Amino acid sequence: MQKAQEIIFAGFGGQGILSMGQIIAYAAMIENKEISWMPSYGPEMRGGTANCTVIVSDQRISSPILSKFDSGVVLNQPSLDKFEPSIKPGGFLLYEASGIINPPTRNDIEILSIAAVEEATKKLNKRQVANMILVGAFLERRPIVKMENILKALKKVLPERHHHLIPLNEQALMLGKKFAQEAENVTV
Amino acid sequence: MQKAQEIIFAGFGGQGILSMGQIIAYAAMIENKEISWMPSYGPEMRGGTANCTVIVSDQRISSPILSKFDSGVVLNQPSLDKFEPSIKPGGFLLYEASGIINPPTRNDIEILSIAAVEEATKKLNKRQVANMILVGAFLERRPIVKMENILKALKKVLPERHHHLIPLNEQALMLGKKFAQEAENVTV
Amino acid sequence: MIKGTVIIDGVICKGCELCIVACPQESLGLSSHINKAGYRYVELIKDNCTGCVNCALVCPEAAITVYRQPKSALKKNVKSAEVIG
Amino acid sequence: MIKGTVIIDGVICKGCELCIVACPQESLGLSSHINKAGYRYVELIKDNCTGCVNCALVCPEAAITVYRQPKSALKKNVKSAEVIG
Amino acid sequence: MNNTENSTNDDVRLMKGNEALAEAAIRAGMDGYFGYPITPQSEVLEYFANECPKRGGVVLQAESELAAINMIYGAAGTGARVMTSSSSPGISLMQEGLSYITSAQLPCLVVNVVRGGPGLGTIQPSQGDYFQATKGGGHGDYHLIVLAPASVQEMADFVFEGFRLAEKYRNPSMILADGALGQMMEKVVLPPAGSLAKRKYDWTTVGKPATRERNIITSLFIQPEKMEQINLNLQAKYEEMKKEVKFEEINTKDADIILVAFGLSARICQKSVDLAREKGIRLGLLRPITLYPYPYDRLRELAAQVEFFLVVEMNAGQMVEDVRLAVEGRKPVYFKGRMGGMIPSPEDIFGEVEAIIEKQSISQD
Amino acid sequence: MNNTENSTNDDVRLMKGNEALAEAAIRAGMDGYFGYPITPQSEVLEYFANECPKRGGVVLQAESELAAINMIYGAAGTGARVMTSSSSPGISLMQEGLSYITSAQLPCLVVNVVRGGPGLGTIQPSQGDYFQATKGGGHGDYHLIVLAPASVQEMADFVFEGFRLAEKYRNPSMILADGALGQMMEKVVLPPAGSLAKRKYDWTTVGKPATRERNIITSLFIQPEKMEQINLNLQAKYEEMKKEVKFEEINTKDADIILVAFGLSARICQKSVDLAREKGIRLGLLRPITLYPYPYDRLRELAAQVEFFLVVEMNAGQMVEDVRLAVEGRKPVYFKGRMGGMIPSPEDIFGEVEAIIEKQSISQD
Amino acid sequence: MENIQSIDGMELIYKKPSTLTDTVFHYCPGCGHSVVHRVLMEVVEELGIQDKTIGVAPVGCSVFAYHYMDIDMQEAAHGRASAVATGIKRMLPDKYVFSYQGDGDLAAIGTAETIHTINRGENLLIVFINNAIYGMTGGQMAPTSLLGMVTSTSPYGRDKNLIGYPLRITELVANLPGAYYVTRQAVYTPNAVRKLKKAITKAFQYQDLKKGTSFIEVVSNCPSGWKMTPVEAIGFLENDMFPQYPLGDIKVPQDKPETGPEGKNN
Amino acid sequence: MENIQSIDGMELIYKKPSTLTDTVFHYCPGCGHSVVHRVLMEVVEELGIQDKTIGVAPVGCSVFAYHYMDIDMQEAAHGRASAVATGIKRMLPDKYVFSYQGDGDLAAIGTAETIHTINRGENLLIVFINNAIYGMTGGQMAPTSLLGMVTSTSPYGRDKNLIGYPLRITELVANLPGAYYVTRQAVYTPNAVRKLKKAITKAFQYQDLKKGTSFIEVVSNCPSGWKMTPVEAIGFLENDMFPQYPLGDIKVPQDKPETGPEGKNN
Ligand SMILES: Cc1ncc(C[n+]2csc(CCOP(=O)(O)OP(=O)(O)O)c2C)c(N)n1
Ligand SMILES: Cc1ncc(C[n+]2csc(CCOP(=O)(O)OP(=O)(O)O)c2C)c(N)n1
Ligand code: SF4
Ligand code: SF4
Ligand code: SF4
Ligand code: SF4
Ligand code: SF4
Ligand code: SF4
Ligand SMILES: [Mg+2]
Ligand SMILES: [Mg+2]
Repeated sequence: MQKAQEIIFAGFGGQGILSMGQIIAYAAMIENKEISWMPSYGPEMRGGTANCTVIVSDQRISSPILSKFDSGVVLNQPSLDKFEPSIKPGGFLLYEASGIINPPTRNDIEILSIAAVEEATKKLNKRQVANMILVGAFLERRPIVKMENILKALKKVLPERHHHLIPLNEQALMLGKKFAQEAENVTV
Repeated sequence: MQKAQEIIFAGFGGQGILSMGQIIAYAAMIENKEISWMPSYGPEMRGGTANCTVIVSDQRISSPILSKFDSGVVLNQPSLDKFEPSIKPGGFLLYEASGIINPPTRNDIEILSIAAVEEATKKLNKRQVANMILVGAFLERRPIVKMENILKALKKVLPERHHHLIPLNEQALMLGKKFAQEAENVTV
Repeated sequence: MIKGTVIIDGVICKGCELCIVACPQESLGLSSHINKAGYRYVELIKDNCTGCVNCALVCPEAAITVYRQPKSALKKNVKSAEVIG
Repeated sequence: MIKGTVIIDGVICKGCELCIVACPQESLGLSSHINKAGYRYVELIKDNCTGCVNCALVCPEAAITVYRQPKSALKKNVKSAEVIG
Repeated sequence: MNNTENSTNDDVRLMKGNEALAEAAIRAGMDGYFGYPITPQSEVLEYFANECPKRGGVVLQAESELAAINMIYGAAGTGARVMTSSSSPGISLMQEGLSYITSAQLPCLVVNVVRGGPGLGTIQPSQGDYFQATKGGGHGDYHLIVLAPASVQEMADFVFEGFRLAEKYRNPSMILADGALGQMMEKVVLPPAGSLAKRKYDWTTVGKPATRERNIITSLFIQPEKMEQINLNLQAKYEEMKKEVKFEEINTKDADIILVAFGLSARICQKSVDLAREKGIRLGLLRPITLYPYPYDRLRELAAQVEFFLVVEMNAGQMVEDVRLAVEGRKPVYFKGRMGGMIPSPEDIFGEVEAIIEKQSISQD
Repeated sequence: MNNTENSTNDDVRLMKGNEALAEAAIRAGMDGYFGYPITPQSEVLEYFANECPKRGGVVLQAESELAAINMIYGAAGTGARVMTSSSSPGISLMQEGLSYITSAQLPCLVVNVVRGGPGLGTIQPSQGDYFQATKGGGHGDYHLIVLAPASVQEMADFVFEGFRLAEKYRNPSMILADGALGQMMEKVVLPPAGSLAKRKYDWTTVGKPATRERNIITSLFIQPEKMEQINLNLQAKYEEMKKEVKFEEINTKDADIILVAFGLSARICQKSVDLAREKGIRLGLLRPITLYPYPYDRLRELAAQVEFFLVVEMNAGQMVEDVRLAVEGRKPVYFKGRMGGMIPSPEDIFGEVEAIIEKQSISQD
Repeated sequence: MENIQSIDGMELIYKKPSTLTDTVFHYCPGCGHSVVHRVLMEVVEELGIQDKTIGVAPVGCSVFAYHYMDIDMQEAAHGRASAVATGIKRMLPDKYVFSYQGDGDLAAIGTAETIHTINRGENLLIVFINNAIYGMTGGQMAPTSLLGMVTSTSPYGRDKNLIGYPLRITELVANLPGAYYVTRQAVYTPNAVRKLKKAITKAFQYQDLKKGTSFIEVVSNCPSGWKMTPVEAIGFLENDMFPQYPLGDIKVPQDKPETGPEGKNN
Repeated sequence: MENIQSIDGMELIYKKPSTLTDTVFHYCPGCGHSVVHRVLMEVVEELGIQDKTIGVAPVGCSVFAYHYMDIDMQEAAHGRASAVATGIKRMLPDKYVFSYQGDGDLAAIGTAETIHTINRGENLLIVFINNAIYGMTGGQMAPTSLLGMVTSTSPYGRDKNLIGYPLRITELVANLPGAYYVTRQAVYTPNAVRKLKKAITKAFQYQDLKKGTSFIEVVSNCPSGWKMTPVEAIGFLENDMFPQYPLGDIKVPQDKPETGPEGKNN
């Protein structure tokens, strides 16, 4: 593992972008890592897009706002268009397939595509956990925190009234993990 | 005449304090002297007192606000109490007698008392011109500007609608002048 | 008629004459003297005050204190209030 | 009945469905596709539009243009409006 | 704008600083004044209320200083020549508006007839708002052009200069006076009416004809890259403005010691210079006239020549920081201040000079 | 104030800076919060709106920032521990109120989560309000105690420190943060509730018992002599406060070059120091934690040691003036700034250091 | 000053309340401000709430109210008295809080604070001194100045075409549900003063019962601002002010506050 | 985008006005703002006054109104739009000026400016978008928020005991003589939109006749702020908003403005 892992999560509001980042940050906190989570904020949200930057590091973190990332998890076309160029060479780009018309074109980064919304809807009957499928897949490829800590984090980040959904989220994480193990990288 | 003459005029609002100063300042301006006129301002007025400082000089004037004066023209007891100590030794203090219960006590300054209100009421039938009697008397003792210029100044300082009162003011000035010529200084 | 009187603090009176206007008995009048602050102050000029308090109520300087015969008591003469100051 | 039609700009439509609710003819419906901005957009789904303009009036995106047979003209068929984008 | 013959035949007057300022504004072709009463500058609004109905120009008493500065924003956005005035607490209420106006690059004139603070304080003269005026009391990186008159004459003259600079740079100008300058009467030779030409602008919101794109007055640039560019433009403008720096020197040529003071303090220092010269002490005075831009360069030059500087202000020490920034330790910079509406006397200041000399054991031969 | 077990068992959290600040305030025994929404700090009000009804403390959404700061005035005058928060334009609206509060000597805490200005600007993080915070954006001679956090942890800690200093000196404290610090989540160890004792005051307006004279909260002293005395008292207090100066030094011991930066900029500079050290350049960082009082003395000391200073700010150059005032020309002071919501990168800063070294031809061996 | 308790068998029946200090008022002769001060302090004395009352006076002629009222007081920034009072009351909900504001203060620069304090139904008393002018700053036009009224900033008379009609803010705020008791009084006659005292007493009682905002306008005498004698000012009040600002209750409680503390917080 | 003039013999009878730019609105789906923008611009187009109209939009969701309305515009500080509009109108009395303000802007921070602009009878149009919430900053309580309404700053529902009742500022300002025409409209149905257009048309005509202030409230849809779908928002309007904010004219002209320019400046 690198000293620091800098990740951008991006998509539409309502896709659970911010909580993906928070869960990973929380898990890293449990592991006593240095973390920072920084959302996009303000009227950008009106346009319907949301993103957050998560930095997990062994050292004190300087800027929480970055222009280049080690990896990206993107859930819609505008975010893909915006952030594909910001992934550092050798980095990792994970994207949700269903909203993407023009797939990424870079060949100097690792790229993985998952139809997470479809999977979530079909296999788990809950569209909303697509983000957790992506988290599971992401951690398989970039194991910056332990899965057990992600499960602990879920309890902290989900509001009490959603705790009955934790098993479902767990399933989604596993589904994503499995998918990432089995899937080929997208070749461009 | 001294290089600069620094005068304080003080009394109740409504006694024409500010215009006494203005008329002398205006006359000095006509004579191409440097002048400054500085009123007391703000809620002090609520209490009913008013004062203004006039400086007439051959040189550029620095501060328009002073704590010591060459001469003072005071029209009521509170002003006398306040300003008697501020007259420089050798200076001149002129006061209106009718409002004064405790007359000045200094003996290192020239002191002149005029019952200007009484004079104005009795001889000129207009209480309001008492201030001009005092101006006349003042200039007799401290001829810092020419009387003819005071008359010119009157035209400028009095609002148009009061111009018919100019002859009366003129009379008052002369009355004061005469009084000062004839009067003894107050000895204390 | 009930007998009353007033004590007027001539030092702080500003001669606004509001008490004079307010007095139903026309008991008050301006002094011909002025006080230290430069105002002609008010005095009780008649001996017919009923202690109705009107003058004191409108006085902006809270300069008037009012006294009145207890309703039970007999009428008797009082000297007119002095001006203090 | 007067014949009308609408052209809906599917690129800017945000799928709010306000036009659908406003249409007295129930002529409009959501597409099963999403546009670039991520919204399911609205299409004319029936051929019974009367050109009443209701949909256009409530559309927050000003995405709807309305056409109508001139009152004088004869009724004739028009093809349903295309979605642009 | 119509000037009555009365006023044109009547250019030399004995006037209060506040009145001279207002009269000058009318002569400068002011289109509109929006203001709110506050001592010691209410005469400005009152003068306009008297004169504008006769001589043209809009005058509006706003419901507050906050409203006034935003009326100025709107009016300045039409390209009109507009101004407001107030005193310290009222100027504090305008800080958000001033930040907006500067960011939206609207020319206008703001007058602060300073009184003693902080808080409600006193209505007596003060120079306690120097920091607010020159460093920016509102949020973000911006500067007002700041002019500091020292006489009733300059109260009038700087209205013209204030408008001129504001319009040249599309940046608000401030006249930083004080209660004494506002209230005192002096002789003033009023500038002739009509002598300040109006500019043609292409950015104003006056109704969009078919022949041009719409104009927008805004200070909102949500993309930080864009907002940074706006800031870079502003900074470039401030750099450009440096050439407008103005100051007055009195007896500095041979000076061993220099007083630095602005506005009323400078008047008083002038007398201290006289006192010193009488005693054979080579004292001089540098009076910054523009407080922003500030005469750093000249002060730096003078640092080579003098033994020390004494900065005199009617505050707790504000401009003294700019003097220190200029001098950068080359020579000692001392400070003498009075506060809360108090005014130093020429004797006090000279006394301070003598005390420092003594302390430094400088021989003045 | 009641703390639920929940919160006391839950001292280590992943929180936004704004939330950590609010949680810390509750733990610090805040009696009242008065505020108005504005990005990027609305979470503060929102957090209180959620928590105070359960845990005690008054929370009131005011009709404006102007109302909020004056509610603070009133509430602080009762001796209550009160605070408000806003972001740049809203803080500009509070300038009159802050001048009053300081003059009336009322303790309270004001938080500015700065965004890019001037004007409406952008909501992205900035440090463009340094001058306003440290020199006094309102009228008159006054200062806020200014604390500059650089992490979510400090967003929480400085609430305690802010209240403590405010109450010790009867002077408002300001936490000068920025949009990033407010919005970002980090790990925070929350200070325990109840650890900040309340003072007994004798000057508060709470109803006058027969046993004492009435208390008056005012900033009005119409006599300039009196107002000058008030100012002298304030100045004496500021002198006294100097002992509260706080800063952090990183790798300064052997440093040839020192970066000076506060808040978010300082975090970034820390990485630049690492980059430099990797390349064998002895770069250090001085981070002022109190921006007022300012660590002039330490900087002056360091001037003897280093080759030059590079000041890094997210503005057009504001704190750099204080560094120059400290260094007084002994060593060059350079500046690197980003504006309008832009954030410098560690590489940029290090690049700047290298460029200056090159220019200066300093040999780093 | 100590009052003599009886003279010639006559009893002391009216004296300045002990809750006023001995400081001489700085107001102009015939000014209404000090009458209102006195009445306020009489009520505070009679209700025995001197130790529970906090007053707020902003800048205006009455900025020095704290020189006269012997209670804890705060001086507020221009226009912000009701916000300051809100801050106090929210911290001390069981104390009596009042603000004392001029028309420039309350109805011009402080309009937003006035409306919102009342709209929130802050449980306090607002005393509104309407003299249709800015007294302290030397007689400028207020939002309440009458049409045609000559002031230093309306030298040709207030012109409705330029600046609109006099603002009847009292009627305006009476529309707000948070306003519990709204009345307009004066101090130009003894009876007017008696009525004002009743109104103020009620207002403090309502505050005790946590009823919301009481708002008492006093159409006050300002001889200096109006450039007339105190006696002429009475005529001006009767002939000019009251037609625009008619005296009397504008909003009276709909419930029965006397029956007990069934305030809105219950 | 160019519109086809006819299709299959059917004529173009409704299109987006040319006074709107081609920029895609940034508003949330189902937001009322852009409908009001469009209607305003339709009226400007139809009256042929694009070259004489200046708009003012303060911060709020509609801060970028100038991206959409193809007229000269000014962006104003929060709450100050009507002061800014006053500044413009006083300089350009013969141009058409309107402000376009949210409820946070107009009825909270800008209350003083709102009241005084109208009290002066400034001859301009104020368009007041009441969505009972602070949209732009993420859904905080506004003075107009309904009782019990859950917002990010009233998480337990708006409580009248803590913050008072929803402020009906439109009814309030209708009491001011300077208000010439005051009406409350909506954009939730085609007919509501038609009525709004009539109201805006009238307002501009009154402005032409120099009648004083026109004030048009639009009770607007804010699905995001209300956390519901656009279609649910219609239900919320009907069931919750309109009972508190009933639609219709609140003050209509008393004279006959149609008979000619006998405006108040004559
Ligand atoms: C921010 C600010 N603006 C203006 C002033 C000046 N000022 C002091 S009192 C006042 C108005 C006084 O009028 P009013 O409130 O009606 O009280 P009055 O003196 O008539 O009793 C003004 C404008 C100030 N102190 N602060
Ligand atoms: C002085 C100031 N305070 C606060 C803000 C933050 N702010 C921006 S818009 C807004 C309120 C938006 O609500 P509203 O006016 O109702 O408009 P909407 O977004 O609901 O259309 C606030 C509080 C600001 N920009 N400036
Ligand atoms: S108490 Fe009544 S009768 Fe006696 S003086 Fe006063 S007003 Fe007149
Ligand atoms: S009312 Fe009071 S102040 Fe006025 S004249 Fe009578 S006693 Fe004097
Ligand atoms: S024009 Fe009328 S009928 Fe046609 S789609 Fe629109 S609403 Fe329906
Ligand atoms: S109203 Fe407009 S935006 Fe909404 S669904 Fe219909 S066409 Fe799309
Ligand atoms: S100006 Fe008017 S309100 Fe002020 S003290 Fe004088 S009379 Fe009273
Ligand atoms: S938050 Fe509400 S008002 Fe703002 S854009 Fe979204 S729907 Fe419209
Ligand atoms: Mg008044
Ligand atoms: Mg809203």
